[in-house]
Amino acid sequence: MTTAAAPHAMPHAGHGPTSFWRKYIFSTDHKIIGIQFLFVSLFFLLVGGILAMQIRWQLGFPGRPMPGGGILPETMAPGGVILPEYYIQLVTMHGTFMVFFAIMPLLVGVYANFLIPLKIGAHDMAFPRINMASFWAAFLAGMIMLAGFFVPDGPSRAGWTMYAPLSASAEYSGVSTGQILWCLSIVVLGLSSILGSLNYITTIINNRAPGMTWFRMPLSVWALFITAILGLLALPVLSGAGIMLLFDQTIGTHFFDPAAGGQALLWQHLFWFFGHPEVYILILPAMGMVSDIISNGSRKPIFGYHSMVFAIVAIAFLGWIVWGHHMFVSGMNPTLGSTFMVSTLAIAVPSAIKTFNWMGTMWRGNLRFHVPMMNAVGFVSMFVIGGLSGIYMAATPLDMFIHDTYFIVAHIHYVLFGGSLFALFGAFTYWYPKMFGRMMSERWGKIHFWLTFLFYNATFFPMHILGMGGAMRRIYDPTQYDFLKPYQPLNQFISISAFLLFATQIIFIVNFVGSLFRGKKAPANPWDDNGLEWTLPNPAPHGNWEKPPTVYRGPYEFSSPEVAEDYLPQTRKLPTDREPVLAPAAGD
Amino acid sequence: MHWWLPLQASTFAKPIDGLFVAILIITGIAFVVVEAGLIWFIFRYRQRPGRKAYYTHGNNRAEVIWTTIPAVTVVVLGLFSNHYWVQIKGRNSVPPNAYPIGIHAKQFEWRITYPGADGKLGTADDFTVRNQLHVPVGRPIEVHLSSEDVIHSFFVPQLRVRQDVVPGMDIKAWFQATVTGDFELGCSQLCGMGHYKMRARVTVHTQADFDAWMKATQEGAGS
Amino acid sequence: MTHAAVVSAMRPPFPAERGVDVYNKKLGMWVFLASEIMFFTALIGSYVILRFGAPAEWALPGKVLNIPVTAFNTFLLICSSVSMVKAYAAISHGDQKGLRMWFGLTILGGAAFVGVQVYEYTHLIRHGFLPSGFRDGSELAELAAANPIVYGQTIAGLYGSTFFTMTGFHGFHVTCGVISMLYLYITRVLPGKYTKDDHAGVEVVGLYWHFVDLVWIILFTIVYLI
Amino acid sequence: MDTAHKHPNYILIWVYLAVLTALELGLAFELPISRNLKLVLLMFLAIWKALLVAMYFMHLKFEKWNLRILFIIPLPLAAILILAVITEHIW
Ligand code: HEA
Ligand code: HEA
Ligand code: CUA
Ligand SMILES: [Cu+2]
Repeated sequence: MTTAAAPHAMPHAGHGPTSFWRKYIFSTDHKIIGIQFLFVSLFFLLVGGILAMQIRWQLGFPGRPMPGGGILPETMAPGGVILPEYYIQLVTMHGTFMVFFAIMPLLVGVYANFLIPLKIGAHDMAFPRINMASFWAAFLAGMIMLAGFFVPDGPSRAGWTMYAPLSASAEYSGVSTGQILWCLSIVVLGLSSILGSLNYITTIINNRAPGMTWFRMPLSVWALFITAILGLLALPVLSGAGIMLLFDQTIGTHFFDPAAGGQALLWQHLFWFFGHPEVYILILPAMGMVSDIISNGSRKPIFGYHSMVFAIVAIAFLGWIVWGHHMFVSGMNPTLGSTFMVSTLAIAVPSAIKTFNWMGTMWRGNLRFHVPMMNAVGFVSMFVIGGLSGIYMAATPLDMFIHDTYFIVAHIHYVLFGGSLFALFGAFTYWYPKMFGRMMSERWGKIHFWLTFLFYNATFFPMHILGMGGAMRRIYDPTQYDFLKPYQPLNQFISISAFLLFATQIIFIVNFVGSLFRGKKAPANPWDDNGLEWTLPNPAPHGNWEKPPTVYRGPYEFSSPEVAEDYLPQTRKLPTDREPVLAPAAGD
Repeated sequence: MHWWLPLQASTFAKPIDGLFVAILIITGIAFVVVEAGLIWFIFRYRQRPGRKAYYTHGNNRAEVIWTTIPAVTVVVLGLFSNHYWVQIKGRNSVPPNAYPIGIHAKQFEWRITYPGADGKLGTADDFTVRNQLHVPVGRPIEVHLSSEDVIHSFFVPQLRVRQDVVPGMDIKAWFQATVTGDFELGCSQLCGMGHYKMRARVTVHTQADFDAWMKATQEGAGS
Repeated sequence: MTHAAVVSAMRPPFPAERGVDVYNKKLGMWVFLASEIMFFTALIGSYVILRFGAPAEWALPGKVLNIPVTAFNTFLLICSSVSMVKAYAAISHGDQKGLRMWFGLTILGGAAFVGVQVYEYTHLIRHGFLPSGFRDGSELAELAAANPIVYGQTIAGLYGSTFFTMTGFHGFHVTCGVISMLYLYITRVLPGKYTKDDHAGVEVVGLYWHFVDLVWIILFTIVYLI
Repeated sequence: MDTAHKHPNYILIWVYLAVLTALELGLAFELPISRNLKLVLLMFLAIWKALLVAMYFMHLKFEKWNLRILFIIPLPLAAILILAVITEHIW
C-alpha cells in the first residue's frame, strides 16, 4: 500500500549538498549523522567486546599467556600474561566504552537522530548544525577515551564508576594522564549529549507534521523524547562531577579528599544521581523500538498504548529518586537506604506494565517472525530476567550480601546485553533498508540470533551462581580466594561461552557489512509497516519530504477491520478521516 | 562447586537467605508467567495464511490487574526487607553488649585491632595484627571500620556481612557468628591494583579458644 | 486545495512552529537552560553538601573574599541584564539606535564583570588563596594560623575548591556570553539585520544572559555573604 | 513575538534589584541577629531577586505554562539531590 503515500514521497536528486565532504563528513542531514554515529559506535562496541574477551581470558585461565597477547606492550601483558593493573584497566574501559560509547550512542545517537524526524514527519532536526556538533563532540570524546591506551601507564584504573578517592589521586591508582583523559572525555561527551538532547526535545515538541498529535506518536518517539529529557538533565550532573574530579587531580582541589574535609561519598551520590537515569537512557529507547517492532511483528495494535506512555514517564520519573540503591552498603545513612529501597521496588510496577503490554500485544496476534521480531521477543524474555534480578538487589538486606558480586555483573549484562543490545540487533535489521536501501540477510540474521541467544545465556546466566557464592567483581585472579577456587570450572565455562559469543558476532559483522554491497534491494515498505518513514524511498532523500505528510491516525493500526490489508499507514486517508486542524496545540 | 548460597555462619544468614528464597519464589512466578506466556504465544499465534490478528487496543481491566498485583507484591516485599534491614544496619542496631574490634583498611591489607583484656578499644592493652580476624562464636561483634587511603569493603560471605570502609568516615557494623570455623575476609570494593589479593583469614573460635588465642597473641605482640 | 498546500502557503516552507507556540531557537535555549540548571546544581549542590558536612566552620564572610568589590560586580551584572532587556524592548519596537546602544552597553557590562573577576582572582591568588587552600607562607596562611576559627583554617582547602570552581565556571559562562554577543553585535546588530519582526537572536542570547545573571545572584549570596 | 507589546517597566525592576542587593550587603555585616535568621533572610532576598530576573527579564511571567514547566522541572530534582545528601550528616 505504498501508493497511498506516493504524493508525499518525491525523490529529489540534487536537493542536498553534493560534495563528498559536505554530504558524508560534515553533513547536517539527520540521517547521515545517525549513520555516522552508527559506524563509530559499532566500532566502539567492537572495542568493548575485544576488551571483554581479554577479561574473560584472565578470569577463565588466570596467569596463562593469552593467545595473541604477545603483541601487547610489557606494561600491560608481558609475554601475553595480563597484569593486575592492566586487568583493572580492561574492566574500567570495557564498562566505559560499552555504556558511554557503544550502547548510549547506538540508542540515542543513532536512532534518536535517524528516527525522530522520519517518524514525526519533519524535514530534519530543529538545529541541524548543533546536531552535527553533537556528533563531532561525541567522536572527539571517544578518541580522547581511546587515547588512554596509548599514554604512559595506560587508561584509568578505577572502574567505570570512578569511585573517589581512588580515582582522584595518582598516588592511589597509579595513573594520572589516563585518568585525566577519562574526565576530559566524559565532559566532552556530556556536552555532546546535551546538544543532542536539546535538539531532540525541540524537534519533537515543535516540528511534528500536521495531524501528528502527541498521542499519535510511535512509542519509539515517546521513549526517545523522555530519554532526551533524562539525558538533558542527567549528563550535566556527570559533567559537573567529572570537572570536580578533574580539578582534584590537576589543580589540587579537595572535593573528594577526606583528609582536607572533602567527602568520598559525594562522588558516589553525584555519579549515581546521574547513573541511574543513565541506565534508563540505556533501556527506554530500546523499549520504545521494541514496542514498534512487536506491534508490527504481531500485526496487531500495541496493547494499552496510553499505559505504555504512562509507564515510560513513570520509569523516567522514578529513575531520579532511586540512585541510592547503588550505595546501600556504602556507609550511607541507613534510613535513606530504606527510602531508596521503596522507590526502587516501585519501578517494578511500570516495568510490569510494559512487559505485560508487550505480551498483550502478541496475544491473539498473527505473529511474523522476521529477524527484528525475533530479537524483540528475545529482548522481552531477557530483559525480564535482568529486571527481576534487580529486585533481589533492591531488597536492602539481600543487597548487603550480593552487592559488588557477580550477581550484579549478571544483572548488568541481562539488562544491557539481553535488553539494550538485543533490541539494537532488532533495530539494526529493521531500519537497515531505510538507511542503506538494502536488506540484511534473513537467514544469517536468524542464525545470528539463535547462536547469540544461546551463548549469551551460557555466558551470563552462570554468573548468578558465582554471585550467590559470593564471588566479588573486579577481581583479577579469583583463585586467590580459597572459597572461589571450586568455581574455576564454571569460570572456564563462562569464558568459553563468551569466546563463542564473540565469534558469533562475526556473523553479524559479515552480514552487516556484506549487505551494504550485496544485500537484496529493499522494497519500499519491507515490513508492511504504518510508520511515516516508509512513505519515503529507501534510502530517504535529504530533507525527507518535499511537502509534509499529513497524519490521520496512530502508528499501530494493524489488522484494522476498515481495510483489507493487515496494516493501515498513518498517512493513508480513509473516507471517514477528517483533515487535521492546522497546528495542534501541545497535548492535542 | 556450590550451587547455592554459602554456609550460614551468622545470625544474618537466616533472614537474608529467607529473603532470597522469598524473592526467588516471587520472581520465579513472574519469570515463569512471562516466559511461558511468550513461548505459548509464539507457537499458538504464529502466522497462518488467511488469518487476521484480533484487532484491539487494550483492555483497562487487564491493565489494572497487572498494575495492582506487582504493586501489592513489592509493597509487602518492601515491608519485610525493611524490617530486617533495620535489624541489620539500622542506626541503633548494634547490640549494647557487642564486643568491639577495630579494623583499619589500607592498600592492600587489613589491620585488626583487638581490645585486649579490658574489652575496650583505645586503651593501652589494645594490640593489632595484620590480616587475621579472630572472633568468638555466639557473641555480637562490633567492628569499627576506618580507612587509610581509598574505599575498601569488609566482606565475609559466610557471615553475610558487608560494609564499605570509607576514608574520613567512622563506620560501625556488627554481626554475630553462629558456627566456628575458618573463613575468608575479602575486600569487595575496587581499591587499586592489589584489590584482588586484599584478603584476611577469619577464624571463629569458641569463647574459650578465643580467650586463649588472645592471651597468646598479646604476649607475643606485647613483648 | 489540499491541506498540505494550505499549510505550505501559510507557513512556508514547513509548519515548523507548533507544539508550545514558541519558535525553535527560543525553545531550544530554554531547554538548554534547563540542563544548565542541572550543571550548576552539581557545583552548587556539592558546595552546600560539603559545607554542611564540613568538620569545621567556614571562614567568616568577608575575611578572605572582598565583599564590596564583588557587590559592585554584582551590580554591574544586574545593570547589564537590564540593558539587555532594554535592547530587546528597543528592537521589538523597531528601534535600531536603541538596540545598538543597549546591546553595546550589555557587552561592556559583561566584559567589565569578567575584568573585575580577573582582578579579584589575581588579588586573591597573590594573597595566597588557591583552589587547594591557603598557600603555605602566604599572607592569608599567616592570618589563618593566628586566627584559625575566623579563617576556617582546617577546611581552607574546601573553601578554595568550591569557591574557585563555582565562580570560575560562572565566569566561564559570562565569557562565553560576551563572546557570542560580540559576534552578534558585529555580524547582525551593527549591519542592522534585526528588525521589528525578526530579532530572535536578541531574545535568545538575552535569555542566556539573564540566566547567567540569575546564577550569579544566587552565587553572590551563598558564596560571599553566608 | 506577542510579548513585544507588554514590556514591564524594566527600570523599576532594576531599582528593585539594586535595593535588594543593598539590603543583602547590609546583612553581610555583623548584626545583633542570630546566624540562622540571617541565613534565612539572605536566602529569601536572593530568591526574590532571582525570581524578579526570571519573571520579568526572562519573561516567564508572560509565557504559557508549557514553557514555564521547562524551567521548573529541574528544580525539584536539584532539591531532592541536595536534601537527600544532606541528611547524611544529620542522622
Ligand atoms: C539498562 C540498564 C539497567 C536497567 C534497565 C536496570 C533496571 C533495574 N535495576 Fe539495575 N543496574 C544497571 C543497569 C540497569 N538496571 C547497572 C549497569 C548496574 C551496575 C552498576 C555498577 O555498579 O557497575 C545496576 C545495578 C543495580 C543495583 C545496585 C546493585 C549493587 O551494586 O549492589 C540495583 C539495586 O537495587 C539495581 C536495581 C534495578 C532495578 C530494581 C531495576 C528495575 O528497573 C527493573 C524492573 C523490571 C522488572 C522488575 C521486570 C519486569 C516486571 C515484571 C515481570 C513484573 C513482576 C515483577 C515483580 C512483581 C517483582 N540495579
Ligand atoms: C552494554 C554494555 C555491556 C556489554 C554489551 C558487555 C558485554 C560483555 N561483557 Fe561486560 N560489563 C559492562 C557492560 C557491558 N558488557 C559493564 C558496565 C561492566 C562493569 C564494569 C566495571 O566493573 O567497572 C561490565 C563488566 C564485565 C565483567 C566483570 C569484570 C569484573 O568485574 O572483573 C565481565 C566478566 O566477565 C564482562 C564480560 C562481558 C562479556 C564476555 C561481554 C560479551 O557480551 C561481549 C561480546 C562482544 C560483543 C557484544 C561485541 C560484538 C561486536 C559487534 C556486534 C560490533 C559489530 C561491528 C561492526 C559491524 C563494525 N563484563
Ligand atoms: Cu581494598 Cu579492594
Ligand atoms: Cu540503578
